[in-house]
Amino acid sequence: MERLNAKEQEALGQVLEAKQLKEYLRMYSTLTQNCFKDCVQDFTTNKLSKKEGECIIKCAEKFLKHSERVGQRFAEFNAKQMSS
Amino acid sequence: MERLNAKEQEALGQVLEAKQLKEYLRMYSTLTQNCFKDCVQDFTTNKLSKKEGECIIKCAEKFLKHSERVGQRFAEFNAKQMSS
Amino acid sequence: MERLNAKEQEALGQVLEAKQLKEYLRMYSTLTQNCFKDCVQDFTTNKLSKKEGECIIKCAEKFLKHSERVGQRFAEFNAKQMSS
Amino acid sequence: MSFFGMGNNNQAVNPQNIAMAEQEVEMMSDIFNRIVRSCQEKCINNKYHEADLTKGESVCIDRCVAKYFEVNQKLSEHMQKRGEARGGM
Amino acid sequence: MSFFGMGNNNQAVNPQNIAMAEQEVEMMSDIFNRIVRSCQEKCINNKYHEADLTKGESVCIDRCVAKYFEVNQKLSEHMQKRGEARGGM
Amino acid sequence: MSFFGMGNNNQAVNPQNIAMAEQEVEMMSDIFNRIVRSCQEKCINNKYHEADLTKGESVCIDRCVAKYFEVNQKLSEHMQKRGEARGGM
Repeated sequence: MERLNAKEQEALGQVLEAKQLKEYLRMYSTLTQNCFKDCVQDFTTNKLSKKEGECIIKCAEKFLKHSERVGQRFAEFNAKQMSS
Repeated sequence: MERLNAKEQEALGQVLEAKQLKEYLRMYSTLTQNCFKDCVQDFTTNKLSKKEGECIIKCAEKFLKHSERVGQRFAEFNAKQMSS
Repeated sequence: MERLNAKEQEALGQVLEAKQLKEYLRMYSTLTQNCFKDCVQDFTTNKLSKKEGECIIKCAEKFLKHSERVGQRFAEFNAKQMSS
Repeated sequence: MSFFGMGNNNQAVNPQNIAMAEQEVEMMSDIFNRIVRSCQEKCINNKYHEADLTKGESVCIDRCVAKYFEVNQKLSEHMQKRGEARGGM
Repeated sequence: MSFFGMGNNNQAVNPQNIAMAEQEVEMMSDIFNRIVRSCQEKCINNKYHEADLTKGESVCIDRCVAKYFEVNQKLSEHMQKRGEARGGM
Repeated sequence: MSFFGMGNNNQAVNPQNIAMAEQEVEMMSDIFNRIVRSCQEKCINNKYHEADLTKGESVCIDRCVAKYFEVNQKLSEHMQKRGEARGGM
């Protein structure tokens, strides 16, 4: 990345901002699909039960914390790679 | 969508037509892969058995009907969202 | 493809070269993910065991040979389709 | 562009509008595909004894789609609250 | 275009031709990747006792690819019949 | 290029540079997503008794990420050796 000049970095920044939004939406959709899969098992009704609703929130929280932790380790690893 | 003017809607229409074809092809490929997975288990021969062939057709029909039904519920839900 | 003129074939060639690199990277990432899934089961340590490391290499080799064999059958089939 | 358009410039094509509408359509189509997949796993027996949806499968699909939307809504609210609590996206 | 091309216009690059050829290649590559995945599931033992394909795995792959193409063909015909019965795609 | 740029040429935008940087970011993001998915399968109990990561899950994630990178490194070297042995990619 350090090969880019200031103007190129600016141009790249704009491209990445759009990408980041897309990534966020993709992450959110995956989260929804996974938590639905793991938490919703009862189709004798068309409303979420209290238990299912709680499971969904815990599942989402756990997934987000998992992603954050992976992100930290990932960043550390890349920093180490760069400096070596 | 209602924010687009007539010319923009026309331009969008052309973009969507290409997208729709792509979506159809993707759906067809997924269908093939899923039905292959569920129906073909015997690799002592390189020809589909009669039973496997029947399973493939039933699988495809069921998947298409499933998609259509999801599509109907999906459209109803979006219509309700718009009007609320 | 034979409908393209010489200049078009050249332009297509450039597009495909970029695509091929992308395909190679995607294949490599899938390979890594699959072999990690099948070979790494022990998380009481953060280093690969000797057995896990050997499994990874065998897994990669087997996957590559599998892909090549599928590729050969695929090419034969397409050649047959073209000539019929 | 108003020079060529002579007054009907509100009929000019703004590529950004197209791109945004395109992204909206893409997102809808992504959600739709995920619901199809999810509800297939939950409701469709993969033995394929018959080509038609059974009564049980049909009812299951309707409820599954409704519940998927409810989960989507619940998580959308949760993510928003979470974002606000952290002061940002 | 023949005006500018002056006779060699059969050597002009039509972007639409490129796009169509590109899509054709993409479709082939998509099918190829799906066959690789499907036949890996069906034929390859995921214990990886050896780096080479066993005789059994090799034979299984050949039959698996042949059957996948047969399924593809069967479904392509079915979809076409279905489309015609409904009067259009 | 320094001839035409006359001093500020280091501030021109080369689209190819952008495209390459973009591809690099895409690849990083693809690897990241695969690690998230892989380590979720390996480390996260899908019963969701609590919203926080347990101590056991946290430790497992750290080791899982480290091992994923080691596998990635090992395979990258293996592919390179394989490519050289065959004389080209």
